[in-house]
Amino acid sequence: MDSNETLVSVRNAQLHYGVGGALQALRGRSSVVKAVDGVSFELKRGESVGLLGESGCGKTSMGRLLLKLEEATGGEIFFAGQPIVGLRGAALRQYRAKAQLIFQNPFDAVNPRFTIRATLSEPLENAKIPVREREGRIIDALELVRLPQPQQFLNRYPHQLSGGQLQRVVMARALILQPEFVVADEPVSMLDVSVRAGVLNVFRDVRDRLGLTAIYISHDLALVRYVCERTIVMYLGRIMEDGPTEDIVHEPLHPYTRALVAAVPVPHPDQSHDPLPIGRGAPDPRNPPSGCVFRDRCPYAFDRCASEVPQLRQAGTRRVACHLF
Amino acid sequence: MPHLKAAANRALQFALVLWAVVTILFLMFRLMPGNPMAAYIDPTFTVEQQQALMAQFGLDKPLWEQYIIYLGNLLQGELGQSFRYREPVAERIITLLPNTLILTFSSLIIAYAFGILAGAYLAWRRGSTVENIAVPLVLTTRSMPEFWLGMVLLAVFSFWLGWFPAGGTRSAGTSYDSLWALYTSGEFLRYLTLPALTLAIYSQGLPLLLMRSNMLDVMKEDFVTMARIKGLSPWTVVVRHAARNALLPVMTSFAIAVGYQLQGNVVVESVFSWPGLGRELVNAVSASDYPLVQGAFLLIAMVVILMNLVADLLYGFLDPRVSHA
Amino acid sequence: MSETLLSVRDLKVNYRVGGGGIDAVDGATFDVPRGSIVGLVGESGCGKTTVARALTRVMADNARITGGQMLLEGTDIAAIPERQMNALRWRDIAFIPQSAMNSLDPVYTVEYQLSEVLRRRGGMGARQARTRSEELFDMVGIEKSRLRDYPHQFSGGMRQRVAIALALALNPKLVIADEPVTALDVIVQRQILDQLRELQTMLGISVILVTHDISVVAYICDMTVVMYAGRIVEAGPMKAVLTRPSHPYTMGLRNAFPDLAGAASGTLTPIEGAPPNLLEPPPGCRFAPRCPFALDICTKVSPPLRELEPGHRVACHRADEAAVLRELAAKTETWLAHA
Amino acid sequence: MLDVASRKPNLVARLLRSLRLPLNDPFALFGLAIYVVFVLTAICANYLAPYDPTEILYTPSYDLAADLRPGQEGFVLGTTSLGRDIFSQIVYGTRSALLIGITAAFMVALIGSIVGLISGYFGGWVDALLMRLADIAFGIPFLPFVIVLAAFLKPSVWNVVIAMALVLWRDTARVIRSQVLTLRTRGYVDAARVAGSSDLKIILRHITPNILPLSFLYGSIAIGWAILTEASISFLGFGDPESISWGYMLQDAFASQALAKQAYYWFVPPGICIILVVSAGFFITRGYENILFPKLGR
Repeated sequence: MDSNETLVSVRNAQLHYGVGGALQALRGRSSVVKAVDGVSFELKRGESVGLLGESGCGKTSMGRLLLKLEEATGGEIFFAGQPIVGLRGAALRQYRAKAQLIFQNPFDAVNPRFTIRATLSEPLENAKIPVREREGRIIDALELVRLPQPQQFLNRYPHQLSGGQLQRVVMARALILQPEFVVADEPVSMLDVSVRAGVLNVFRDVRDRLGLTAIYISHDLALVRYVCERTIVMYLGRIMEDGPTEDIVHEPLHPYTRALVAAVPVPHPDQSHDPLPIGRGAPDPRNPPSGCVFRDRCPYAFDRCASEVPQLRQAGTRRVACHLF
Repeated sequence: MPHLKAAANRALQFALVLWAVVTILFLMFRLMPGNPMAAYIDPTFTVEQQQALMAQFGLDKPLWEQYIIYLGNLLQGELGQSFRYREPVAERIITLLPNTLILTFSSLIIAYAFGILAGAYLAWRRGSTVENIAVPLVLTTRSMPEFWLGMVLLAVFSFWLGWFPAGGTRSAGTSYDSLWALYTSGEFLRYLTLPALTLAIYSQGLPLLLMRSNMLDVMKEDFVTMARIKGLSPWTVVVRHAARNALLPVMTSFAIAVGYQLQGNVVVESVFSWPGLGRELVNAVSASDYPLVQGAFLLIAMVVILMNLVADLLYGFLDPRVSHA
Repeated sequence: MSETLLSVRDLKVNYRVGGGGIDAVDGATFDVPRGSIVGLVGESGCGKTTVARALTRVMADNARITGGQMLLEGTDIAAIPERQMNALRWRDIAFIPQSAMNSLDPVYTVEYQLSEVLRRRGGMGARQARTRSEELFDMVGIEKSRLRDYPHQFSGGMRQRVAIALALALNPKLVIADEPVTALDVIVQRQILDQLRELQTMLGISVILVTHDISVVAYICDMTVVMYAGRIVEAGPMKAVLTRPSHPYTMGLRNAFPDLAGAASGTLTPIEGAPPNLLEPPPGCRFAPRCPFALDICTKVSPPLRELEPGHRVACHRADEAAVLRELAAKTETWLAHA
Repeated sequence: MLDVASRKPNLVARLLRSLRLPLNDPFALFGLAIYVVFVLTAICANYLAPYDPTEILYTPSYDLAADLRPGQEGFVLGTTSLGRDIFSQIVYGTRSALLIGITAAFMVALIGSIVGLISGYFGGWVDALLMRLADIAFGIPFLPFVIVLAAFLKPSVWNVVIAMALVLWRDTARVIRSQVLTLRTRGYVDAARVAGSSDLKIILRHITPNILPLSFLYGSIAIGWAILTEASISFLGFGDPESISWGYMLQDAFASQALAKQAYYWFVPPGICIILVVSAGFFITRGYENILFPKLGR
């Protein structure tokens, strides 16, 4: 397992939703929502990347594409050299064992009618792990996520656990087959602040110990910074900036990233209150502006931004999709 | 603009469903056991009449050819001759349609007026003894065979108290030059009361329970709480905001209720010997007058399908979230 | 007129649940100075929203105010009859809900809902209400032409601006905002907070901002009231409370919040355990079971609010050792050792 | 946290609980009691009924026991104009009512649930096709359809069941489909997919248990519909002449001028029986909270 092998490679991935039925397509311009519109990036084995952006920017859709919960409508995605778009049958099941998802809402990610034991044995059944081994692996997984005395939880139902405990069960389920690649979709956003730190620490610790390659999806830059050393900033289905998290926090390049970093409030009194370098409007996925999708709110926009879509270009330690660079 | 597209879409579906029901009817009559010719020709017809009908409906041709002719005739309103009345089916059922419609709409208007008010009141008096008595009572009216209810009302108000006539739409011997004259004559109301009341008692359960359950849902909504926090009067909160929202699905259910009510008419018209489409269908089936059976059934089905379409359009029209998408 | 607009004294609110009841708010005491923004902060279930709704006297069916006073310019709005209270609603006390999506009636245009308040509660004529509505939309930065639109045609941020316009319609003295920006993205959140601040200073109104996010409190509030399990654990000027937290819970909260301006490798320290079940609240200080500095007395006697410095009050038996405890609380081991 | 029984709850308990039958509710118990009484009556009809329901009876003094009031000559509920015992007819009527009611309801709930499950879960053209079929079924007026069927098929008890199976699955299908659509977006369904479970396994283990209460509810509504429809069909004279049913009794009474004769003892009891059985279905499932049309969720 040499560490600079590229485990995940995404090339020009696209996920377009046709809004309105086929009939409407016949008659008029059927409005298409481009949830993911030409995203390309690569992940080395053991690397952790934050996928950062506001709601509707396509970060969750990108996660679902990687886990094949949605089928890409364009571009390719490779896992360990194998294309996963169109993967089926036994090959898909193998991929499933290697790539897992940690869900945002623990209360929704576990079937309320299943005991914790049943919840955790489902992946084991699918991987055809012999019955007698399952109890042991379930206990190991729960201990891995630092759930105290796991034995007492096995017969309990989800509504009898707290948010923090349930999120640990969701993590245990994702890790029980020792996957190589994990996508965490805002795993702590539903939890109280005092409980979040505990779950995040477990995630960081487990990722390092198992050498997992991870994508951490979030709208909260401060949390991403705590977990990933690299961050990709997305807006309206496209990548605006991709690079080391510390550089992005201290010296954001793309105008959108600048506004995003400046907008984050900090938990102590002395912070700047000067207005954000960004126009007011809200991004409308149904009809994004031509050329650069951010140009209608960008203080530096000039004519080229409207005519030509900016490609991701190397700029120092980062890649930026902006004509300023 | 999207609203028109949706309407066009619905109209297309309407045509499709109508075509399907017409085809089912055609197949049912052609594939019926015994002699398919009997679908249009009665042995007592004169030979010339039989030849004319044979040619007109292509009864000697292969099935699919008959089907084309059948559709062609249908579009021109040509439904064949009634065996019993020796007159075109189309004319007969058209003259009977108003009787059925006036019975359906008069009873439904009473049912919906009462149901909406009672439903709103019961929702307001949630958990009170009134509710604990009223709701089971309403359920009993939903469990009542309509014709039995008609029999009881007839036995009490007609035969025992003599307040209302026992059936029909006018006293024997009187004649009216037009339907309008009949409908507006004072006497007609006395004939209409019992059958309309029978149907109304049965069908008021739906709007009542629907309104009550919608009101209970809407009262929990944030904008109702906000209305109270704004200090608006209880009347404004309950009527202008809660009821107005709760009314939306109830109004759309009115159109569908007409479709369901048409079925109820079949038995109630028989009990009150009310000269409508329902009774005509029953008598035609008893007399094996197949062309009349086809015609009556078809007209009822068309009204039902039309009403389903009206319900869809009403839903889009009434709710601004759909009409102003 | 006195410097304080509203003073809440030992407020108690009880929810009837099954046989017994839950004291969701168990003796809350704080003041709202005139023309200032007071942040009411705490985690879910701490009672902050219950306090906010108690001030409007429009609460859940099973909730009742069971004690204490809420003095608005001398009138105790906890006790006055419903008719008198209703006269105050929206004229003196207005409310901004968390997600304006379902707090605006979906079947009426925004203009209808504005003029409904202006005419029925503000006594204005149709034309006067029209001009006032346009003026309000200008204030919150929405084009007048959008008055005719329906709520579902507005984005999250725009809907929140409509909610602010609605709240300011009758120039209230006090606006209570219940997590007004929680459901919004960080850029829109910042723009709404800036606007709220601007309008507050321009109109000189007092605002109670209910939130779970300390960073939002740090960004916009003048005063801070920290709540835990139905009680106030610390209250005072925002700068004092956030730079010199004197209650272990406030210290713990600050550790749990990631700080973008802080060092990269800063560790986040969780507060182990969970808030107490309010059906059978533990005796003494309710934070004791999770508090690394708890003494025997903490589990027996509930600490009263004591004044450390002018205006900065803390409910902790070891309040005078705050400076020492603060150093210890900054180290992760203090909390982990306790876990 | 309240502690749970450590023993793993057995299958039956879990199945019953998954139906979420509100047995603590007075109405539900009342409904269950009615069902029990009528089912028992149906089973031991031949013991309970003093006479054969179609037998023409004579009084001890050998004249036709016609139009006797309740209590006369030992006839509990009196006799019909043809001299047949009304009580025996009611007892035997229970048999045909429940027989038709339960079989029709089972068919409707089964077909409706399967169609709803498949079209809700798989979506795409399967969903479009099945829902257009449902729209067509909604376009067919049900009672008139049964009547037209009676014109061809020789009158039999099963006409109603066939007709319901062909048409009335539509309501259940639409409701189950909208429920499945919401379930499909739930996190734990995605989680099962990511855990490698096949579609079939997801449907059986995650989706079906959550729709069981709804199909049971619509099953009970269908029992009511079946009994009402059978009664109407028999009343209109298209019922099965051999089998005695409540509808037939009402038709017999109506034709014999029972209304004019104010023979309430003849036509009121069968109506009450129909009301009891049909309303029992509603009460059992407390369906009355959503006894309305399927919410017009498209």
